[in-house]
Amino acid sequence: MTEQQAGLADDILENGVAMTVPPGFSIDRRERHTDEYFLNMGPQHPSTHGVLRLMLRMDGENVLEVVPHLGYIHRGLEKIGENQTYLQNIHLTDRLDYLSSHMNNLALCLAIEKAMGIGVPERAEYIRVMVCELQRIQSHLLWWGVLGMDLGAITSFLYGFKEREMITDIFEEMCGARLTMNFFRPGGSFADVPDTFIPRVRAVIEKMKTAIDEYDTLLTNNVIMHLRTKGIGVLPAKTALAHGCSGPVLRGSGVALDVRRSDPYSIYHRFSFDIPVGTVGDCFDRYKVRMEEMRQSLRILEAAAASFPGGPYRSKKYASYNLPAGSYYSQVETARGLLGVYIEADGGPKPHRIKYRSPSFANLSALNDLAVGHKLADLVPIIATLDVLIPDIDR
Amino acid sequence: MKTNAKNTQGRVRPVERGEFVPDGQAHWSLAGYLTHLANGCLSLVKGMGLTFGYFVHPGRIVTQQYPENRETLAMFPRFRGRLALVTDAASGAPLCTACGMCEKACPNGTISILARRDPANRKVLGRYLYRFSQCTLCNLCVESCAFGAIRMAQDFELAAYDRSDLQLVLYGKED
Amino acid sequence: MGMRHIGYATRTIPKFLDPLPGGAKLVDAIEFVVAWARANSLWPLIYGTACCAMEMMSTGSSRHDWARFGVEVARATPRQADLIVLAGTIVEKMGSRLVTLYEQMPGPKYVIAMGSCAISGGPFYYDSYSVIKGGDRLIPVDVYIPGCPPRPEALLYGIMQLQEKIRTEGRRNPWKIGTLNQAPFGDPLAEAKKMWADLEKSRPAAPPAAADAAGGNGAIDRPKPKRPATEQFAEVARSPLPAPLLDNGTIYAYIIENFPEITLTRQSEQTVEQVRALGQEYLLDLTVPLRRYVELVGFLKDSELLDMNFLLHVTAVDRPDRFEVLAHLFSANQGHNILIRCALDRQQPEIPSLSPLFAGAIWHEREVFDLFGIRFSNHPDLRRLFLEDNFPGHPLRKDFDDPSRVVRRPY
Amino acid sequence: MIDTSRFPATNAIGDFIRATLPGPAAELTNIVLAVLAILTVVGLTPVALIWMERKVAAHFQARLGPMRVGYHGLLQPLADGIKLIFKEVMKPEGADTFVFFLAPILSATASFMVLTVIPFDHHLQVTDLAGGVLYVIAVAGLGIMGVLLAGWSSNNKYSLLGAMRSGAQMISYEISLALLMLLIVLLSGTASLREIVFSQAGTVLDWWIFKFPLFGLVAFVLFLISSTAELNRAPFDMAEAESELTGGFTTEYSGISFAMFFLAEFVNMFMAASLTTTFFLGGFLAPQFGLAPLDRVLDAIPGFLWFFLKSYSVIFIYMWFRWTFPRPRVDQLMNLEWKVLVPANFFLLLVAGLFVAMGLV
Repeated sequence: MTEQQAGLADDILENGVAMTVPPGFSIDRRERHTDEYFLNMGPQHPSTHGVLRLMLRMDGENVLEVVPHLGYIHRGLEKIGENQTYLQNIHLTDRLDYLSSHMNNLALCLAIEKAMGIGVPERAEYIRVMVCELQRIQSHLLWWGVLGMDLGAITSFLYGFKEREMITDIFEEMCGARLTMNFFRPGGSFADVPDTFIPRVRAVIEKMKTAIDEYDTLLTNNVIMHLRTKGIGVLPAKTALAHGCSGPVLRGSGVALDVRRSDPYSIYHRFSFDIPVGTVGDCFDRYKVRMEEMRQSLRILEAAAASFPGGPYRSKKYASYNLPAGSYYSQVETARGLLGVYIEADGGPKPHRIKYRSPSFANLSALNDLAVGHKLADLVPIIATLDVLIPDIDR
Repeated sequence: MKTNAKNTQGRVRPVERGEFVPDGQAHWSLAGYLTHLANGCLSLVKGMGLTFGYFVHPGRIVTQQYPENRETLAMFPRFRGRLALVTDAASGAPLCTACGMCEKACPNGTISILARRDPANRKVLGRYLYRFSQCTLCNLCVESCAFGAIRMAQDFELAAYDRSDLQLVLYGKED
Repeated sequence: MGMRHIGYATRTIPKFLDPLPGGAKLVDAIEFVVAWARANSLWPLIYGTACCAMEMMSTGSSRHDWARFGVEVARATPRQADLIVLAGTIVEKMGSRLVTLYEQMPGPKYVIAMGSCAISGGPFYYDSYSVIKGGDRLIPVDVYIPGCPPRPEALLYGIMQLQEKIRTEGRRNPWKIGTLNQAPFGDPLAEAKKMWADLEKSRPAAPPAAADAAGGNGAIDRPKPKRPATEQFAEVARSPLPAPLLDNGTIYAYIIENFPEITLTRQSEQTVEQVRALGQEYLLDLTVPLRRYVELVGFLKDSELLDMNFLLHVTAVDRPDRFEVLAHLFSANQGHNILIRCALDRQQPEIPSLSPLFAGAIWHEREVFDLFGIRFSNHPDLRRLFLEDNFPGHPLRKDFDDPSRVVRRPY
Repeated sequence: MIDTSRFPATNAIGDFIRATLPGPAAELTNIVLAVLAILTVVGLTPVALIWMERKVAAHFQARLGPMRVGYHGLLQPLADGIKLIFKEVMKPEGADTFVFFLAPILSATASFMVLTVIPFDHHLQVTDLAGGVLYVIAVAGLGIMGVLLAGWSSNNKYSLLGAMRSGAQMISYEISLALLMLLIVLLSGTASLREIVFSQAGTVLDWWIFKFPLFGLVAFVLFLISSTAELNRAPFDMAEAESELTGGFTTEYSGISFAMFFLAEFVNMFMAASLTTTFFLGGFLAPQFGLAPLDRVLDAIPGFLWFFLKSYSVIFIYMWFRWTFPRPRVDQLMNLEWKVLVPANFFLLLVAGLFVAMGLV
């Protein structure tokens, strides 16, 4: 909205009509006699979930082409990371995908543990799994609420946040922060969970069981919701894989890739959970996959809470974590998909190069394939069900 | 799909898509049309029932009235509100030895430990500067302190009109 | 921000009423009512860039409910907003848009800087080449709320502080808009050290008693430093994870059968046994000559056995004498991954694009082009991805330095 | 026919003025008083409705809503209003100044003109036109002009898209709204709003919602849906659709000119609710249940209180819609109108014709 003229500064004029096309589009110059126009959406726009900017080539309400513009929150995390110790880098990962901050912390910790051969006690592994699954639910709740709000059902936003606050309380009591946790350390976490942890988790499980049914009544089974999402933004499995999409986006297209299953980490291999997949690959499938994932996370939580062990919450602390020279990679399944941390270590306390392979980055790159041929209004459920987080993309 | 041999718990399950809005172009029939219409209307009525349930049950309201509940509002003991120095219970002097570990541990250059020599020529804390405006409350400083001399305080009402008010002098404030 | 921004009615009413007897009192009364209205009807702009926006949303949620303050009428268009909460980091590219948004808001308008990033750049103050070091370098900020992110209650407290400020606004207490921070940014850590050293130098050598009185840090009653007992943790052995279907040795053997010129990165021995000995947690890191790079990736993708159908990322590493482009492949079905490394000349770095094989490579390669300046031949759309087109240099190169943007961390 | 002598068309104030002042002066005074009364309604309705909307929304969403400005936030709309009046008014570069500032006035005027024919009570109606229904249809249509002009003159693509959507939507839904009004005209045999109210005299079962068995209920629901769409209200708020078009046709409006749209929106909602009340819920008539003692008590309550009670209940339903449903897409909205509502309305009209011909109602 703020820059309709963007990219059109050096207009080539032909009889007073601007013929230049903003960068990134597949056409070279405007057709003189069509009704096409360019619409700028973002970076400040309510449905772009932050500061994504889209340039749209439109014909009336129909979207002909979408060109996303990134970098409106590119903070240079990888450069900063090169100048910070591995421990300090953990706190930077909070700020990648802040709705999966525990999982981000975990991804980096896993890489450090792999490099230094640090083992993790049983209790710490349980804490990791439970905390990550809680966060998956928390993130999906926010996604659900915001999806509803984008579709005009503002009430869903508030219902989603209602239950989300319960999980936020668990985190806050556990590590003192609500969003940027910085909780995990190589070998465990910086503190043990409080005694109230398991009772609180049980309360969340109980509450969520009825709450998800409420969500179904309000949105999932609502006919308008079906009209808005069915057949919209179909992403074929082949395209999804070519773009490197992951997480619920890929699973919505019918590919059962879940890092927790295909490349297990922590102790996920001990828990039984289903992988929901879509059959069509449209917005509705992606929606249903996430709703089902919440139920599966509850299942994992229930099993973990039942067998939560005692013992130490962390293994030996080191004065400094100097990774031996080499390349290390670890990946986890965050709420948005496959997060990979690649470290190139030179033996010192700081990485030579640290690279985050963020799920939203790849998921968003498929946007043009999803949106073409739909209406402007369909962009809203498409972006919402991609569930992209711009700071995760821009890093 | 091939899976790991040891990892066969759970299964891959297609999600249900519901019936009342048919996928693709359904064959048109009046009965089918009316059924979909009726089911659709029913789904709307159910949604209205849910919200109405909340409307008529004031007990379900979860709002905490913040400025009014100041007396009862307590943060969790681990809540990271801001950095604070721990002082010796007897003398009131800070436990800090000006070793500078927290300064090094801080990822953001938030802490400045300004040491001085005491008359016995030992290094002691002269001033403890805490740039709250830059702090991410990551707890790394507290973890790094070997003397338990700093902690996270539970304050949260810290808004200021001026940027410079956020540079706190935790110790050694003069002038 | 001059008179123009305070609105026509606000400007005109005093002009007519002030000359009348008792008119000044009336103006004061009107001012009181208007200030009351403004304080209690702060419509925020929907603006949020990062983490703090989530806490802003939490503040709007049922639990904290900023509607109690009348703030819930969040507007998507700046024309109807009164308040802009700078929730999240502001980077250079967003900076100009933020100024536009601010200018599009009708006066009187208020700004709250929420969280460390918006106040000072926070965790991105040092070493970042793109973060604006504080929102108040762009637009005047009225209230600063520290925290990372601040709790919803902290935001509500900040809003209350702003209301207080608006309520006291009037002719007797003219509105003080926040100042723009135009001080050049430096390294506060080093500056504090220097200032302290100067202070110490100028301080007269005080007798012990006086030193005690001044700082309370004399030797006499100072507690002896005690190390409190901390929990000790035992070392724990790593527990094995389920092995993938293919082990690294098999993969390596299969690849060198077809590509004999491939070498293991950073390993003295190059045998299959060596790879097996490194264990399952070793990341198979292969160096390939430039001429067979695309061919190898295509081979891995199409191979029936390896089935590497998923491109994790393409990135680069800056070495003193060369660039290395890394392509990281993953098998979505079988769970193994391989890193392929290809050395490039530092002067004219250019490498063929993987975009014909993986559509996802387009953006990854644009990122590498943007941050490293490595060109990808036959790339369909090689433009910068994150930074403005006129950004000088490529920041992820080790030799990148731009004192006008970057403050180097002193330790 | 019912005995209309129970319901005199004049009220005590008007009669008093007519008795004291000479002819033309009395008429003039009465007109001025009537206009002032309507203006008061127009002025106070949005204040009440904004507060109600925010509180109702909050309670649907398990929260409290405005609490801190006055008792339970009662003064919140006042604060908003004063703030908007004292805010800077901006006009975007390239906007058509005259049209840009005309549009909100047009919008506000249209909604306020309809109120002149609404019978708030049997003696509280500015004028009772014989073709009151036609007047309502004609004048309500003017509101679209404001929206279209606002979108066109703003020099903003989002505004234009919003205005175009809104235009298409309002023109389409006007058809089903008009058909439903026609249905009531057909059933009651009159186009005067006052007469329509009288045609529902009797017990509750004589209101058109019930008197026209089952179909009346259907017609009532259809009227609610169509009027929601006509009001551009969520879930049919395509024109503003915040998540798609930021602010729709109001994107570029600020300060007082935005307040006019805001005001028009709420007055429109009240207008639609009063039409629903008049057509289906017996207007100002007190509900009668055929139980003499209870009926006498209910009847003793003044008619305009009943009218406002019924209207606000209808408004509550509008709010209920808004805070429950997601928003359909603009083409689906058109589908709903042309493929569902219009055929259904014609069907209803047909049935009503049969009922009338056979003397069943």
